[in-house]
Amino acid sequence: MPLIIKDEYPEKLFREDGKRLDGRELNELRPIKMEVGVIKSADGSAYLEWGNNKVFAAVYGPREVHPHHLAKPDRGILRVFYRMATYSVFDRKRPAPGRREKEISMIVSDCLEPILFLELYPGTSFEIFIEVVDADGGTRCASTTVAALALADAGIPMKSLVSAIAVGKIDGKQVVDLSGIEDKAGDADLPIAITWYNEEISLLQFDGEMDLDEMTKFLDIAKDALSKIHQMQLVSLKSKYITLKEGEGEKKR
Amino acid sequence: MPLIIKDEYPEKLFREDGKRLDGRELNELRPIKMEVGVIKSADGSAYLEWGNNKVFAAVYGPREVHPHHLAKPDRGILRVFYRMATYSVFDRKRPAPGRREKEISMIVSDCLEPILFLELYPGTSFEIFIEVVDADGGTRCASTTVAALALADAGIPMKSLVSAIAVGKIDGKQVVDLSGIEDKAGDADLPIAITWYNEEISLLQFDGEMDLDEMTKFLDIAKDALSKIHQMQLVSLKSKYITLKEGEGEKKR
Amino acid sequence: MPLIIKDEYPEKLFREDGKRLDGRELNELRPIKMEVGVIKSADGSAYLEWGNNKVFAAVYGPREVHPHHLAKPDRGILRVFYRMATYSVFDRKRPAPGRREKEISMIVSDCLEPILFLELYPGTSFEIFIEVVDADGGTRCASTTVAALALADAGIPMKSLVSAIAVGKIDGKQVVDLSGIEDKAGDADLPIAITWYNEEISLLQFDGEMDLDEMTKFLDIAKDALSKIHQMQLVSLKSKYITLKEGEGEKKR
Amino acid sequence: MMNVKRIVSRIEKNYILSNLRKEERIDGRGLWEYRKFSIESDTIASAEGSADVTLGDTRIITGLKYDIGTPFPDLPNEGVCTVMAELLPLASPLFERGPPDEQSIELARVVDRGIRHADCIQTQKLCIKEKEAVYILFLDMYVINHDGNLIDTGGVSAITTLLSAHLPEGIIGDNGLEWTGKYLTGDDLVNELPLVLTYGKIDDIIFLDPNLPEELVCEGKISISVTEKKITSIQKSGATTFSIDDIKMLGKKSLEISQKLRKELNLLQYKTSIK
Amino acid sequence: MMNVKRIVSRIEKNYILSNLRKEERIDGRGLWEYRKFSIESDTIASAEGSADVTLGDTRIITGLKYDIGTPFPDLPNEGVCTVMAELLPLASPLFERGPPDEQSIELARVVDRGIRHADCIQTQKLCIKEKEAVYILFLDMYVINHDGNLIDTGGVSAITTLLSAHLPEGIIGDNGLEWTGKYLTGDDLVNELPLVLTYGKIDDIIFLDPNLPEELVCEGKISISVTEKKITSIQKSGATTFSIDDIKMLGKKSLEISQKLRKELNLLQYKTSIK
Amino acid sequence: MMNVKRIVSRIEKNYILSNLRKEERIDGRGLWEYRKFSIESDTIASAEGSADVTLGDTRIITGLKYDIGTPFPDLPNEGVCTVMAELLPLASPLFERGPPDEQSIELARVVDRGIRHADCIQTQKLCIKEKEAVYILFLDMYVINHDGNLIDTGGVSAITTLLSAHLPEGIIGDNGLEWTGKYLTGDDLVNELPLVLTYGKIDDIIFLDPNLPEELVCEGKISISVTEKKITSIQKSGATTFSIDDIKMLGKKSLEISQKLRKELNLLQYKTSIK
Repeated sequence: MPLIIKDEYPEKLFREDGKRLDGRELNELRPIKMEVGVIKSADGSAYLEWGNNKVFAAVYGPREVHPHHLAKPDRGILRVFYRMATYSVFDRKRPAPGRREKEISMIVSDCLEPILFLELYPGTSFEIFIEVVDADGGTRCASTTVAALALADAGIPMKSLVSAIAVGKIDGKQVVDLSGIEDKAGDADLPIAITWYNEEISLLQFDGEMDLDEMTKFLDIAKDALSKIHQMQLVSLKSKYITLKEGEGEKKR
Repeated sequence: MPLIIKDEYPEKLFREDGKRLDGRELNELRPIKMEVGVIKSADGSAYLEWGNNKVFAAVYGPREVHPHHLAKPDRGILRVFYRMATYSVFDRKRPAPGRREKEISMIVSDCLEPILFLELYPGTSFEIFIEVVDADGGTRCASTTVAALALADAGIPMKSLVSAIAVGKIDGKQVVDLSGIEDKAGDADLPIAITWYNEEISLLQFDGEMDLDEMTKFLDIAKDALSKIHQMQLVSLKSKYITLKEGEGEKKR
Repeated sequence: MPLIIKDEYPEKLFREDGKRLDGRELNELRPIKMEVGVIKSADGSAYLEWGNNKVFAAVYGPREVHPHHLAKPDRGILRVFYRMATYSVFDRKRPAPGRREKEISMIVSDCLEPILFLELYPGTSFEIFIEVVDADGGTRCASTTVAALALADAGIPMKSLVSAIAVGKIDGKQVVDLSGIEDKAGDADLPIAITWYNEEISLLQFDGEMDLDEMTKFLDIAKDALSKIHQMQLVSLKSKYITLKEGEGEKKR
Repeated sequence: MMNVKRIVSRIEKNYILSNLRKEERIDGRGLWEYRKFSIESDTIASAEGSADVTLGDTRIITGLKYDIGTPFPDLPNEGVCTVMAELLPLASPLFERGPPDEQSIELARVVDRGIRHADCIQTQKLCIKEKEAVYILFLDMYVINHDGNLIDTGGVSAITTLLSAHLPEGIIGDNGLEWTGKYLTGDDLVNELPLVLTYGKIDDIIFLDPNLPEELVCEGKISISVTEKKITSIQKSGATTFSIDDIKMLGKKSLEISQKLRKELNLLQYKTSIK
Repeated sequence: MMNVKRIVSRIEKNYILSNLRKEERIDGRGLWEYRKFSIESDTIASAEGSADVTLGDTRIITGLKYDIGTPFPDLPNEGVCTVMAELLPLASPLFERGPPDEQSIELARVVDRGIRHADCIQTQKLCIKEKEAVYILFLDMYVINHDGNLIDTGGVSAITTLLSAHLPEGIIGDNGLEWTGKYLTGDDLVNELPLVLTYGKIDDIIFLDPNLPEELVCEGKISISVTEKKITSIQKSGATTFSIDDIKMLGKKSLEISQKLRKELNLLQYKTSIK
Repeated sequence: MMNVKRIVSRIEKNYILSNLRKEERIDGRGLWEYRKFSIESDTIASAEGSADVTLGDTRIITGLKYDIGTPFPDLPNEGVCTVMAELLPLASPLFERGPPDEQSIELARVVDRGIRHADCIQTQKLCIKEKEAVYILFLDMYVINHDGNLIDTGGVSAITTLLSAHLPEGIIGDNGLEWTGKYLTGDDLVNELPLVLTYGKIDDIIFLDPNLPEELVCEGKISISVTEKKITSIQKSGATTFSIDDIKMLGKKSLEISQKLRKELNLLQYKTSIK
């Protein structure tokens, strides 16, 4: 029913002044805020605001595997549980986890696993819980980015961070960091993540239409944007430690 | 659909002669019938008719815990499964157990556990199954009362019996033992149980509106009614044993 | 919705020339095609076309039992999982297995178990998966028949094959091998299976109306038809081996 | 108390079997003899019909509820009746919690088919307005005590519940559904009184109405539903086989025994006739 | 980091208890003292109302969503509000994945009853057209951090969310539902501001607002919802008993403490009044 | 018979890998070579379109069913097509019973996106009456035999099923939905013929169409859907990474290989054109 009032997509996704509807340039990111250590009982945690997205991530592990038969004798396992709050989207989501949530959980897991040394933790599991409490396009990228922070906060050895972003095409133009409306009304969507230890791609999806030249350009603009995200991740991890140095044991919220 | 014909609540819950719609005085109980040992295969069982409520309870235990991980090394566990038959209420209940049934199961369990010596039964479980085949207000109290009888019938050591009743307010007056219609159309509902070994309250819920004086009066009239229920429980346990003496091994139905 | 166009049953189930709607005589079978060894990864498998029915069966076992608590210390267990593809019936079936599928699974299992020597396989299980990809009446009989072939293909010791067929009554006349339309619009339906080692009945159901004489006649015409099915099963098993001899290791599809 | 979950020993099986060979049962009955039925009807105030039936120590309480729905397109003037069964874990350590298992599906299905194919319910009486509104009946059986032969107990329980029915009578008026204040009763609805008879088989011995110890050692069972003169439904279950002659014999037996039982039970006494 | 899943030792229990006997808490509070509440409202852009509430380190984020449906026949001009709670495994190793467990059902139920029986929501304002269309509200609570006393945190979170509500206003026009472009807000909807107060009991000591270590050794709890002058809901939980005098004392305490808390929180500041 | 559930040994992985390094496959293929496709269409009488497709020994049978529903408000004149996949435990000891797991969700999603974003289906042809009635298509894939690369097999199977479609044509007349007796066919519905190509990666070697033994030792995969000239969908899966140059190379390869495959398969021959 709510569909009736909101899901009227604008005819154009650019304003008269050539900027995007939210005032951004083609290659401009939405405002981002990162914070680590927000969930007291977790082994590591982080919080990310990215435009209107609000996402929590918590890491538990290495710990015993439940159920036991999932354990692997020669390595640890990584399990990611991506969930959206019922109220995080326009039409209330049903409370039980849906297919989409399971699919994104798998994608995020595939994207984080390369940065871990799971072979050092035989028989155990790492569990990452991700809760999207407000969603506005790009939640899989936001989730990947915040989960990497939570892993780092947990002090788990990592080859590097991983950063993710969605680039795409709206009204025929290539842009970075699609907003929710740009994602729905746009022409193409390419979420991508880079693991910094080898500068390779660990998440890649695409829906839309592109030729080979367009693909090359997408990969170029994504890489620029991902470098910015990576810097922010590094700063947020550092500033937390700074904070901790200033007032040992205190945690911000 | 059935709602259309039945759920027209009366405007008044008292008759012209000052009695309640079913002819009772303010502090009068509905007719009650108790019987123990009604389910042959159970370790203990009882049946209760309380007004139009008809409730069976069966106890199994101490026995092995399924699933095993629920077992506790230092004590037994009590599990209560309260269920209503689909036809026990005006609108057919869906067959799968609902939230309400899980909630009442927990309440009844909390209310029975204090009378047991669970520390004597490490690693085992007691399971109490309660089936409401006809419901007319106060099923959680009836269930508590009949479950206590079933435990006694099983010969399980108990500190005392427990008895339960719902008092409430209808058309502004405090009454004992709310019927179904009084529960739905009334102003307040206070189910309460007393464990007789310490004369304390082991179940207490309230919904409605009361000031402190009203609360005091509710507790007073509840205690009187609970004494009557307790007497009936004791008699029903005794008369079963008597029956058993007269015709050893025979069980009445 | 599709109901509207198709589920108009014909008024008569016989043509003017006395033949059935699909041109068959009273005791004539629909066209049947059997093939064994169609599923490479299974321990044994078979495929059956019977009229418009198309059914696959695969056998796995003897193998470890999951979950473990179902295992029996003194014998193997047989588990049959009968499923229908969503598109195998006129109105799309819901993907999750329904009650009907569970019921037929049990019936087929009961019917196959007598031909096996389960006492020789303590602690293990045989699992038979049956998938109906196209259904047109008599799927439980087709499933039994094809499952017996898959068991034989797996090289599992058997007392004999088992064959099944549905006989019934349409427009007052007894016929063999009911088609889908005859099953729905007919007067009576009697699926039956015979285990050939003792020539006894291992599956028997009936819905309709019959007196004792009619029952006798049903059993007689069923037995004739079942002999034909049995011959076809034997030939199909043999011809597979012949094929194998001609081109060792090759599998037909 | 008997621990029914024990693995039934070979010794016990042989004891039951050797008795059967002498045409004797462990509870003293003959091979073709029922335990005692006792029936109470209309015991559940919240239901629109109900029955509390025991056969020996097996006890099933069944209730009838209804809803109003639109009829199936191909049967525009017929109501619908669905049958459900729950084997309560309250009743027996053999029954487990959780969604309906194979045994409860079988109980519901065999009882349902016994009713359905005997034209027991006059489904056209359940039509309120053609193509628009019909009664949907829910006949729900709960097993309260389990001492074997749930199916025959359930069958009597279902018929008695239908006989005791009292559904508020609806009509479609100008403002949609209205209630007349009268009732549709078992008197209106029930056409035929089918009975279902269940036989156990151990080795080559067949016998009526297996009690629980017998059921636990049975290799197979067969349930046969009959009206006064016809067989209307058959269900064989269990991993055993029956000879063709056995089947013919059981068809004949079922018609004979049911005629006697029908008289004894006199089910029509449970008909509700309030209007 | 505290491993909350450890079995709480007898020593620890005794430590907590001996402090309580001296009317002291392990975090320095008195027996009848709350930890600090902090509240942010309308933080979720996708929700039609929301609140982010912490009590000590316990944190719950609640959001409001709606749908349009037909009213219940017996309440033809009243909307409906349902409350759900999820104890996210993100928040605590004590919470497991899967369908709602007893603890989350209890949280939702006690908060729901606290609202419902205090006439907190003017449900008639949720009616768009009598008998035809009403708002169905979903008040969904997610536990983000768990340090004890979810219920009182949830209670404040639910009220704040309702106060911050902004539902698009609908009317039934000639072409069905239309949106006026205005909003129904917390200003229109909220009538009363009930608070729920939860007490723990260890041995014979009772105290307000148990934190997580206290909750883990508690034998029982009691939650009391109150408006300015009345008790509107009670829920006792846990396998313990309370004396009748305890109950009377807690009723009195609840009215006193809530009056003070109500002033401190000043919840009306979170009212949305855009129209 | 190969026991696919064994833990793939390091030796075996090295064997497969050392072959790949020599640009050889264990089944004799080159790195960029498909196994043989074979296709039968319209094999399921009960379905409104179907295909039985094998790639090597991998076999998927897909069927099309439909329902009539109301369109989404924002797409009032477009029908809908949903894709489902079941990895039958019949097909492989690697597949387990139960609700769809991650692998079947992935199969359905990648095939779905391959169709959806290539404008394969003319969804406006699925409109019966604007805002009122549209076809809802169900494209359900069942894996009958599993020898690796379900996705590419599923992709061809889905397109072939759509080409073979024959939906009864409906119109909204005065009495609601009526059937004209004619059919909507693949000829009407299918616009584009997207193909999906899946590559495996072991160490730093990438290759087309992994068979099952290869899949079991793969560290990751990437699926690329293409129309004649464009890339329309990409899905990377598995815990590995690809260099940016790899991605560019695979985009190019996919367009080249698919052009050849498209000619060989000649899918238009499976178009149903009955009217």
